[in-house]
Amino acid sequence: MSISEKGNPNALANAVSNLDLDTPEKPYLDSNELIINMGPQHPATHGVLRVILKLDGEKVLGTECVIGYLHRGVEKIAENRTYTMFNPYVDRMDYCAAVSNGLGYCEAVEKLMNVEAPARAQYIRVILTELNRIASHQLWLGTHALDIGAMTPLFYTFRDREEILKIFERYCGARLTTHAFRIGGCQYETYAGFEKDVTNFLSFFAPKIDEYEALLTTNRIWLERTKNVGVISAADAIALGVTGPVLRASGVKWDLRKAQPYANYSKFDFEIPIGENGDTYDRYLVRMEEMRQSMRIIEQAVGGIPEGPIMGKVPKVIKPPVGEIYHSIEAPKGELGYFIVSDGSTQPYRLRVRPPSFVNLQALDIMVRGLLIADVVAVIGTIDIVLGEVDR
Amino acid sequence: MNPALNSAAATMNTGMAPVATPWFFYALAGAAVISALFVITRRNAVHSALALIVTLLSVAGLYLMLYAPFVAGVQIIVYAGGIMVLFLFVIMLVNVERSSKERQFNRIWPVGLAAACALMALFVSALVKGRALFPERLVKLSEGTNTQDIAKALYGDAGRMGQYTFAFEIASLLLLVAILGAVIMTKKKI
Amino acid sequence: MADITTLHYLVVAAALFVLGVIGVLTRRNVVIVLMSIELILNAVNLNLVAFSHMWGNLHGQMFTIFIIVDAAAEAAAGLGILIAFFRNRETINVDEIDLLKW
Amino acid sequence: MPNFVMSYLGSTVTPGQAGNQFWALMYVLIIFAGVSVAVMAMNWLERKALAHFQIRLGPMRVGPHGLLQPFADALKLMLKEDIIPTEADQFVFWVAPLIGLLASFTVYTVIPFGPSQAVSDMNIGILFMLGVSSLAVLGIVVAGWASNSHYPLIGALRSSAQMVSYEVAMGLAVVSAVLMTSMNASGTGTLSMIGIVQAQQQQGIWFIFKFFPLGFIAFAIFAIAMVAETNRAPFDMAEAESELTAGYHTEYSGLRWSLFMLAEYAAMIAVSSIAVTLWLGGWMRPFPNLLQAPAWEFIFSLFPGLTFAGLAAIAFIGTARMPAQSFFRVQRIGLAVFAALLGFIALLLLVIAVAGRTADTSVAARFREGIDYVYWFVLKVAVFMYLFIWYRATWPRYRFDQLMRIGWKVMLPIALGVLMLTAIVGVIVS
Repeated sequence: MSISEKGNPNALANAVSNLDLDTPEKPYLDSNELIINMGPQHPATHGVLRVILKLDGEKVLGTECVIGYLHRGVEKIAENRTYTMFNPYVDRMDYCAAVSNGLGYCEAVEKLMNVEAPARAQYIRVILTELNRIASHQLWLGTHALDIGAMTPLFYTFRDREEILKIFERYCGARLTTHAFRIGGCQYETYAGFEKDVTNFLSFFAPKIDEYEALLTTNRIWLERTKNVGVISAADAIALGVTGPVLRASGVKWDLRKAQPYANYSKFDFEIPIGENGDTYDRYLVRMEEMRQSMRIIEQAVGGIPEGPIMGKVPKVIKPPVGEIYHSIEAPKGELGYFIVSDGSTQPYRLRVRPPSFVNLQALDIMVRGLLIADVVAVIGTIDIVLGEVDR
Repeated sequence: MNPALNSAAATMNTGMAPVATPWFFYALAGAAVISALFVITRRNAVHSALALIVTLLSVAGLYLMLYAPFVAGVQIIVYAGGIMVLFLFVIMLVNVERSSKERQFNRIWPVGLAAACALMALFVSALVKGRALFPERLVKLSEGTNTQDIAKALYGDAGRMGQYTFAFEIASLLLLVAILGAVIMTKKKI
Repeated sequence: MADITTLHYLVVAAALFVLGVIGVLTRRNVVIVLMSIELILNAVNLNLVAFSHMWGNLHGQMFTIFIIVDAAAEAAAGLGILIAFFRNRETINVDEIDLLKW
Repeated sequence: MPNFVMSYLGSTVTPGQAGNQFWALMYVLIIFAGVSVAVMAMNWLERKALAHFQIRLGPMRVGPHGLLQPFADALKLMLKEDIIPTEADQFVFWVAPLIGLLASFTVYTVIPFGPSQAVSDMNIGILFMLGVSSLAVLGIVVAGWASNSHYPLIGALRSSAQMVSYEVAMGLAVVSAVLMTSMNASGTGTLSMIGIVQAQQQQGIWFIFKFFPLGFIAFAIFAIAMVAETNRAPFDMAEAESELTAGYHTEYSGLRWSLFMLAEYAAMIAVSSIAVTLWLGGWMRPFPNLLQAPAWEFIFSLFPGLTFAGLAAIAFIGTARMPAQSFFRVQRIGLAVFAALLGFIALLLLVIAVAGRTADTSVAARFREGIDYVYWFVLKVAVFMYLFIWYRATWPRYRFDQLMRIGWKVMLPIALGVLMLTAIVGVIVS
């Protein structure tokens, strides 16, 4: 096409120079090839992801993700903050699942210090984390459906997500970046009526999931748009380090809550939903079922919150012993790992985050090759990335 | 000759009074010729195509003035709505940007122009000399039943084959061949 | 103003025809050449419909309809050839379509 | 008053047929104004209805219940800077929205709001409508090309392929309806829009129910194709927001963008009008043949007035339910005035219905008839408009290849089959 010849023709071409362009055959001159910049300002790239697409008509020949538009240097910041001071920063990575981020970080530091949060704190942590998982999946569902063109689910999920955010707000005063947990336990005691709020939410939300499913699960257009779209095999997924619902939808039963239980997940009875085909529809089903399983966990947890302290025995100044630790939890989007190297001072020597979105985003290229532009949007949605976490 | 075709003139529709005919004619004819001039002179093929659309629509207007509404409708729907969209589509696929910067006329253009001028001279002389052949007033065709008359000629009437039924079938075959040819030629791999 | 007679239509048609011929003979861009052919066909159609009106029968209109069908087929095939050629040679200029002259 | 104004009053043919240029012009102006108002109302209605589908309130601030929002939008769009990108093809960029607008407004010349309530009754009415509405695609294609940008270009290519493809199925569905008009004693059908409605009246059946389910299938194909023709959800590939930002009008802003919107909504109303005319009996009230006693005639002629009375009642209830705070006083007064206006219109319509209840040729009776025709036509079109909103709220968007597959591999064969079956059944029956 003619357009790329105008302006600076080489800028885009250079950017895609490492695009793997092994098209099966180049029958004629590549007069129909088109290079398109999707993002960083694009309605469907979930923030500031930039995907450079090489297209043949509408068909995607290759992609190249350009990230870093939301880079804030979280890992470097950690080296200049004390362990306690750094805690709120992790909320800003995956801002849709701030509670999970906090849980992972606190548990990692606790493990490094060899302390354990008391039982009551563990229960509160599990309840809030699972609530957050539901909230994150709701956000994913709404935006994913919007990407595929269904406007309405977005508002339904946001309406119901509000109830979860209200519980967060009552618990810790913040709705999004909650900073709910502290190293060694929880900062806040549950407020009066916390259990009631949570059980109310459960009974409120159970029919709502059915409502979402009524809108989408058997919708012909939804099926056509998601079935056999963005397929990734289990072997590919494992090779790329993909985790979370994306991996489980490919048929791999890998959930850190079961595989290497943390917090007190081993006390609860829940299933790990898995898919078969690893396509967008399976990922959708897996996440829907995960919401139901999260409700099961919350139901069990909220009934059994023991009495007792909410903070473990942690010194005022947190000074872990010299050493290093890798601790990972199952965040809504996949395995969220913290690798902390301590030199015995009050600040981490090095902190490295293994963000699920970042790793899962690698699978985008495999998933969208040979599909159409519209599928790129659907696949970006189904991977469920949060750019705050990808770029950190 | 098919009597149905000739009797059309007899069942003339008197209800439709022509509206300011000369003015409309000159406006439409002017638009057609001027935009035809644009078609062959623009550098950019899209501009040419847009000018051609104006010509086609003006000619459709002329058909309406000649009491041939069905032909006018076909002109709009097939030419302006179908063929021209195809043209625009192809222009977008091929590189207009480059070809509009190149030389626009081929090397033998003086010869072509001279030939065309000779043709024009021929036309002018034919029209001037044959002027007397054409009646001053036009026979009014029935506009109200134009479509039905054409249908009778195409498909036949009362069980009889129409005068143009065979040609109609051949035309459909032609279209089929054209479709197949276009698909085979443009598809990268079949 | 005088009534419009068949001659008026014939003059318009002749003008369109000549313009189309000029386009076919002088332009390099194949797309514009094809468009000029459409101009020529339209000139013919206009003549036919004018004669149809003059004689008061429908034969001219019938011919016009068949010519429009023909034009559609011609455009489809012509543009198909054009695209195939453009893929191979990356040009749409008439005077560069000279493979048979080798 | 001059003769050319008065002579047409009480006529039973369209001004185009009567050769009355003054009234033809008046009708053009009335239709232009009416369609513009309808587009504005549709804009408000779509935002409100969509909002309520999505558990929102929609516009609430500008005027009571956001009633003045379309005016505010129009004002804003008109005052915005008219941006033409440097690399764009200036002239084509400028002219593209006008092509679409012209095409979608031109079709209104043959839409029959009543047996004489149309600008003209063309012999080739339906062909003309299909042809002219297919010109709208030119505006979109040219807009996408002129923007000289990738997303608009892809949107334009998608849109041209989509609209040309669905025109085929649409045309075949229309042909099967036209075929039904010839199922009469003389065996000649018609392409005239008014003739098609009159054929339905003559045969005593809406074509949607004729040869059930053949008429219904043809109607369904048209109803699907018309959504694709107008680039509305779930076939809004050309402006797929999440894929192509805004498709062919990505680079447009301000007035020029609003012209695209105006054209889109006008086209929606136009294609709905075709569907209503061809399958749903056009201007006819329910059961015009079955219940044709003067009493029934009178009862049905009360409907327009009663509808407006109902709207006025809703507005009055809304006024009463406004919070009793000084902040809402202006809105409250505004809504009350609006309700009073609706009530006044209702009263006027009822008075006309009563005054013109005799079926004579007096101007009042003709006027009453005209109002009835337009009312039933607009009501049927409004149902389609609501369907457009409903589709948009409910369904995800198709992918381009799926859209083409449905158009060519599903709808086209079904439309062809229905056409043949209609012809066969028609021959057998007659």
